[in-house]
Amino acid sequence: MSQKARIAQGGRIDRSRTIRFTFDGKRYEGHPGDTLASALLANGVHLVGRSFKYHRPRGFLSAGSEEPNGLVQLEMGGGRTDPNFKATQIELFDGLVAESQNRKGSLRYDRNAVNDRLAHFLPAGFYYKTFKWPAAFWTKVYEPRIRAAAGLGKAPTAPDPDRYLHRHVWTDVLVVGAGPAGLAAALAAARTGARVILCDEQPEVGGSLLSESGRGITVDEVAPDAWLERAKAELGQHPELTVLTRTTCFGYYDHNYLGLLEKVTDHLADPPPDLPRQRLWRVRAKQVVLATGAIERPLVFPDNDRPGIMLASAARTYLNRFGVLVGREVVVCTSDDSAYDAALDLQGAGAKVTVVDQRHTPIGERVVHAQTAGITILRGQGPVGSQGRFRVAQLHVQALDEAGRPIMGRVQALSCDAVLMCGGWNPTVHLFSQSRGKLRWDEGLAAFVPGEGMQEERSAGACRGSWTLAEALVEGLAAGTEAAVAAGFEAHPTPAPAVREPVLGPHQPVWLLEGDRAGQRAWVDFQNDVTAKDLKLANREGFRSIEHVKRYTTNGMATDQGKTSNVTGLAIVAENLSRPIPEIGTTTFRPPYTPTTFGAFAGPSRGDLFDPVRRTPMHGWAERQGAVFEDVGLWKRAWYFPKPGEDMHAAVERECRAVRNAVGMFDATTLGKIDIQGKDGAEFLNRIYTNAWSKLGIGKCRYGLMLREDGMVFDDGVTTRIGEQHFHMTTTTGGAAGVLAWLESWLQTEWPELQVYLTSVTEQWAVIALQGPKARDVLQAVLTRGDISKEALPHLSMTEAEVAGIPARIFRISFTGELGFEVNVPASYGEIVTDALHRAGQPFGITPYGTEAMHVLRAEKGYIIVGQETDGTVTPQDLGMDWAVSKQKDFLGKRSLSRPDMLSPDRKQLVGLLPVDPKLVPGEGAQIVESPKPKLPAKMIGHVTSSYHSASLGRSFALALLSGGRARHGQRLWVSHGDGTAEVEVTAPVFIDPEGARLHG
Amino acid sequence: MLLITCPHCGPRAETEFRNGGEAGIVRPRDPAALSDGAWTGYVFTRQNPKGRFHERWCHAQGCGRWFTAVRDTVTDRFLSFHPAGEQPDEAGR
Amino acid sequence: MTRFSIFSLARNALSGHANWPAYWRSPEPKRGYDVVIIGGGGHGLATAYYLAKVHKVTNVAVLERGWLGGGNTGRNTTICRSNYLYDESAALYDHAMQLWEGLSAELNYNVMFSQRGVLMLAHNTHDLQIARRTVHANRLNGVDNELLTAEEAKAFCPQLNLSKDIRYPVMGAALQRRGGTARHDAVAWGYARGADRLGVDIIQNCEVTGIRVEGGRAVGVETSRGYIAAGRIGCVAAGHSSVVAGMAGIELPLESFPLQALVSEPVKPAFPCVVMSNTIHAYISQSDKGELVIGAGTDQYISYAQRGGMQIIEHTLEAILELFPIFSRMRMLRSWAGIVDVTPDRSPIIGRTPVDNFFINCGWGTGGFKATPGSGHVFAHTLAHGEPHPINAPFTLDRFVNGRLIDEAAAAAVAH
Amino acid sequence: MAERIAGTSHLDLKNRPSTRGAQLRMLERPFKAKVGLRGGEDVIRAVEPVLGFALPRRVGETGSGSGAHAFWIGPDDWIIVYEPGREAQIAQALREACRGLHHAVIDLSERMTTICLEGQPLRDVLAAGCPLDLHPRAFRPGMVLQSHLGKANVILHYVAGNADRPFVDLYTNRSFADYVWKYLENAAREFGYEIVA
Repeated sequence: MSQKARIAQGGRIDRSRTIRFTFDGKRYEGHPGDTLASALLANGVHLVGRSFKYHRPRGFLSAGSEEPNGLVQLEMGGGRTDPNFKATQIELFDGLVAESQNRKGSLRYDRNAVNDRLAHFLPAGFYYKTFKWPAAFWTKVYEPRIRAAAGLGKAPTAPDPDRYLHRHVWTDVLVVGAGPAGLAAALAAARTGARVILCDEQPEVGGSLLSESGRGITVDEVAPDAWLERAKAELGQHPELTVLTRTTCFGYYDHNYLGLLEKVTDHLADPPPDLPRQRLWRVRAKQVVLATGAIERPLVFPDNDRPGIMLASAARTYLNRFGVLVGREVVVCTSDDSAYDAALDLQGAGAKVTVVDQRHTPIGERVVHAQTAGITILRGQGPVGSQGRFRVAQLHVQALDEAGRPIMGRVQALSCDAVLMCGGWNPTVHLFSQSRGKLRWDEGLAAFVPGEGMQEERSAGACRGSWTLAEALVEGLAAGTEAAVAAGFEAHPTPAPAVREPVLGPHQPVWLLEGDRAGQRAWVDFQNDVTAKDLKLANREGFRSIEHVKRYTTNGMATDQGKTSNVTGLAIVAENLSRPIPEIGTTTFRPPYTPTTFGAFAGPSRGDLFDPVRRTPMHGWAERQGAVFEDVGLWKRAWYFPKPGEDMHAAVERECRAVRNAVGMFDATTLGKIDIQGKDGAEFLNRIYTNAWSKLGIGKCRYGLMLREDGMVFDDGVTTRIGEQHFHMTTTTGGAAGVLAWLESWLQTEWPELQVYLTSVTEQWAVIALQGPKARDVLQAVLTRGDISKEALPHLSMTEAEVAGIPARIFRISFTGELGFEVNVPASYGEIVTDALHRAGQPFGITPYGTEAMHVLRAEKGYIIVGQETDGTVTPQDLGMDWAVSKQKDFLGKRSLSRPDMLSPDRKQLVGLLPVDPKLVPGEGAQIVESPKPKLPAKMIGHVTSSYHSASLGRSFALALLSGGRARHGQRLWVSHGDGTAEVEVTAPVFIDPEGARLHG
Repeated sequence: MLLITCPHCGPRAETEFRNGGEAGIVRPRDPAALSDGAWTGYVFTRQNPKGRFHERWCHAQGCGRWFTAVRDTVTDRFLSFHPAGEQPDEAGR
Repeated sequence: MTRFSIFSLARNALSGHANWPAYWRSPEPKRGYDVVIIGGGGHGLATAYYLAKVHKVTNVAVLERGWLGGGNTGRNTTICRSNYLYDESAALYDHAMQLWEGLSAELNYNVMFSQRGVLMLAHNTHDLQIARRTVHANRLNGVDNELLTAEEAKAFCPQLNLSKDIRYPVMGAALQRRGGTARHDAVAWGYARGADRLGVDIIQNCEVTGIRVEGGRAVGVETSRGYIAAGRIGCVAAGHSSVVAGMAGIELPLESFPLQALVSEPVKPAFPCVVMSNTIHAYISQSDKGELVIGAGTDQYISYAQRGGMQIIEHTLEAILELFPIFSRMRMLRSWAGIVDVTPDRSPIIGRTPVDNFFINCGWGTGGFKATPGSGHVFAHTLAHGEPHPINAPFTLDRFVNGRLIDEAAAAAVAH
Repeated sequence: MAERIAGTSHLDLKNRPSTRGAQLRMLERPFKAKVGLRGGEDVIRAVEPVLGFALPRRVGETGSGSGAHAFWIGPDDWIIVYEPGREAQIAQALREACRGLHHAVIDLSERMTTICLEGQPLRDVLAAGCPLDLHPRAFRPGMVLQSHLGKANVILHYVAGNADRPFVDLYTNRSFADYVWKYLENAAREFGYEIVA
């Protein structure tokens, strides 16, 4: 029959229902409430994995998130594949499919197991010592082989079909861990009326109580189970108490900010599509109670890694929680009383149990119980070896001296099918450590416990080394109450529970048991195959800091992050170097506590929600005109408007020609706009622009350059005086937000005396640029109020008018060198006015043009684009824009312009380039050199910033930044092109209408 | 993620704020009168202290006000917050 | 001094590896040294190694506050490349690249330098201009770098998401085939072992608490293990450079920010190269062990605590998944932070200071690891001669005064 | 055909799938009148008679009266919201009241749009991307707070209702309406939502 290791009754599984699952292609049965691990063990499957390096056969070490061995690949199809899942954490569901990992061939006959035979040649860090010769072989031969052997599961190769969400929440008290301490804390806090969140990684609350047989324990006169039911019932009665199960607190960040991962649908056979797979909670807690329990320590003895050798607490969990008896002939090896619970429970379930106690005179009450129950106890003895290929069959034990060293001589072989280890317990201090808390080594407990805290948190129960249930409940109650009070609530008087439980005897750790046989290996880190010998080697080779040892041996760096290996490793190193444990150092724990899904961190920020997609009000209109769009910052901008059969080049030529010969229309909405009001507006502009503003008349516009204090151009635009105390500033599209922030910082922190208010109005206005000799005719045709005649509205002036019945601000501005207007209308009317202008423009051959044509047109005229002609290293002089730089007044960045290097004649200056071959268009970014075939490394004297074919020039042309460029006009130089160079002539950076006749037309 | 107390809006998530670096760097009255070195000191040189630090924050996605905070750069604990115009005292309070 | 090789490995296997010597001695500090190097990271150890090896200056001490390589050397994402825009940078980083290429042999220690190729993505026309400008500059500087179309990029890195409907579609890329990764710890250990062999004293757990300056000259360092006289002092303290320089009364144009990184659980080979995207701020590679190694951004505030905010990790993984949606179900195993010292022009400062005999090598920001061998090599020259090597001559502290910056940040970071 | 364009026009909300009778209801009200006001104590004194109610002085506060709401944006910064169509007239009245004082009055009606949310799940939906404390104890009827939803700046106005059936108006810049709307839909999927258009 299947599930042969399942006992008749008991446990928290639902025997009334049977569910089927598949492991390595073989079908098995289990019950709701099982984990994959418990179900496999119920079916007598102990061999479940292979270790990372030596590919040793491995079984489950634990029943929880500390599991190093029982890792599987979950294969649910449709992109749902998950490597390295701990079978101990996978809730069983119908149709679950899992595969074992890191094997070549079958799990039983893994061809890579040969590594185990070669183990002698593969000590810690062996790869640093070899594979160096011949050099090329590393990348080509050795490394690929090492990589193929390394890694565990397989990464997904298809996109993830699931969704992930985030949730921000503020709480008065966050309680991490829903064991007895956590439950007591959460209830105590909730009773005060505080907002409380209680989270636990398990599917139900209860923690250690879920694995408790209850033998000899009562809480307030009832069995632990009954107490748990009571507590659960009360949880439901507090409206401000949120219980999050299947939720791991993985990170404790600064200022009491914690990250929780809730597994919403991972346990479901077919998840509802509207639910996220996982939810990442970002919790800001006034107070935190850590009730994270403790993790049992394995014993480090030769061949301690065979399937069937597991933690005593795990065996107890499998029995009491899942109704699985992990062995019928069981040896319990311990240096601590707690393992006697396992011994008693398993014996009670029908197993033949022998206890091997490293302690010579264990005195705890449980020991007495075991004795009375007739369990054989071998005192002062310890395990020194084991036998059994795919499952342990024999355990070798030997007498120990007072210091815990094996006394050479007779080795006794105990036959068995399971070995339960207990090397004491490690408080789960990970989150406390993440919170910046300092850990303290407690010699009495032989464990690291929370020392000085750094944030608003407190620990309760086993996670601070309080092992008994009584302590857990009392400390939990106190911690919950204190936390709520600290959060500003009034304590709710609750009497401490009365607990009866067996008295604990002292724990005496034996960190390392070594037999006398040479070549024996005792595992410390099971998954990464780090043995006590490796630690010795590291120490011998001069690695003394625990961080060095970790990195050299990889101890504690496996997917369990050393939950079962860090402290034992530390202790063994301390013994090797005969120094006290604290001197060797502790490991600082960092997030996450357990591996956390990338997708959960990214949350909804995928595709359209990765970054906002900003569209102008004319976007739809442009789409209907067949526009192709480009990304500019967050904006989508019309790039060009291809007609059927046109490529980009053809479209752009047509658009440019239209602007030069007739009229074009362009969506300039994305330009930043800042409204400036207050009596000191002009003075403010004087300080932030390089030129002077005081004398600018009302209704007049002026171009301005902004510099950072280092003298480099960082934005430009046209600003208009709308009223005596009212200006309208425009900035670059990409610069908009940055410029406003920059201006505000100067106003608020440096010049608070200036009476100026700034408001972003970028999105208040839709802006349509009409450019070309026919621009006025078109605009006139739809002008319903106002005067745009040459006289009334000369170049660089503004008027309030009405276009197609819509109130508009019309600016006479040109970024093309042609007669130009920029029509600003309330944003939502952008499409209506665009449409009106487009229709009115038909007789004039109006042509919508995009950013590419705009770039060509302005370049022909020698107008710069910040970010294209400039790159944060360019001054106004470099651009030949001294005309825009005031000699009289000070302005931001001015002083930097007189630093020696700013004056040097070899600075890169803006020039024009005319390729000798008029069809050849140099690449933007091409470098300029002084010879056609320069010797490498070549002297580069500049680079091409803009480069196009010009319809109106009938040839290619470019703008460039060229060292000493203004003195080089007329020179022949070469630009890098393809694999060679192309010859160009240096010219002034203006190619059409230098005297500006068209502009003022 | 830091918890920052805006003097006007109270405690808010760091993601609502923009950091402005070292506080109290006053722009020279007459830059033209400064040596290149002195000007460089103003533009580029920073205390970058290990310990108490006066820094500027802007509640960019809130009230938009710039203010000064005193923070220990080792513990990242804030010692105090000050609206523009109010100077922290020697003790950083 | 045992040479490392397959043979010594085999020989020692027979003796159960009981006879390997220590990588380095742990000497007590002497009363004085010709050169004292502050900082036992990769750069400091490399400096010591080349001082002894190239310049025969062996009376050298490396003082490390904690454990060797415990700073940014052990906390970075191990990317090596030299495709920098400006001549000065390209020269410096390619100098390093050339040393990387022979480093394992040079040190008789496998630093696992793996030239898997570094792919830098372009997501818009502006990116493409920068990519072309850089590639052309690199070519003319004799540094390998090539422009790829999006399709060519995908051919080189099949995991790349070329879908047109992602937020910022990939439009092209620059590929430096010589770029790749190395094993960061091994670099520190290899240089330390090499330097120790040449007589350099490597002194761990020795914190510098003061710099003794007499008449404008640095003469020694106060440490947690007593005063140590020094002919010359080289400060290679990365994130703590401002603090150490401050002890000599020097203020620097530096700010120290937390920089985070993370790794996934190990998986079988799933990613062939290094991919970087400046526009959406992501870089990723896969380690020999099988972990995806992912670099995150800096926090916005200066800090000396080696930790950072969770939102930084979130933003990084958003970007990674935008480029590689197949990694959505991978899981973060470990995250950590280092402290990076950033200059206004994002280029390092290597050379003299206003205090005689006190030299600095700092300001490497987020990109120091790749330069380790070159940085050590030129700084060793600087310390040996009291004059910069031609390659680090442009990287002076003065450049912030005269304005001759090497603004690697500017090229990539401007608005459009 | 050319028409007046709202932040979500391109999403065609009328024909966008949603669940009739779902607990959460969403709609866009693009054209409310919104006027920005900047100024000090003197300005406050000058405009309050015009408004007919007191301007809020502290974070979270609103002032209301005669169909208008004034939001506290900053220490010297308010946005005043009316039903559509009155922007020009209000702006004019405020400007007159402030004549001679250091102030700014600016029409922001077109810059910002309003997404109206109604129903019990809206706190959880907003909490998917907004770092504010939205618990009923912290975010109460009549309050207005600024923050961000994912990567978009938002102003949240708790118009009315109770914990079981709150009404919240979300204000954001028009070009971010697309992002905010999709963000809300994605977060609301597990609760179900009805688009009212």
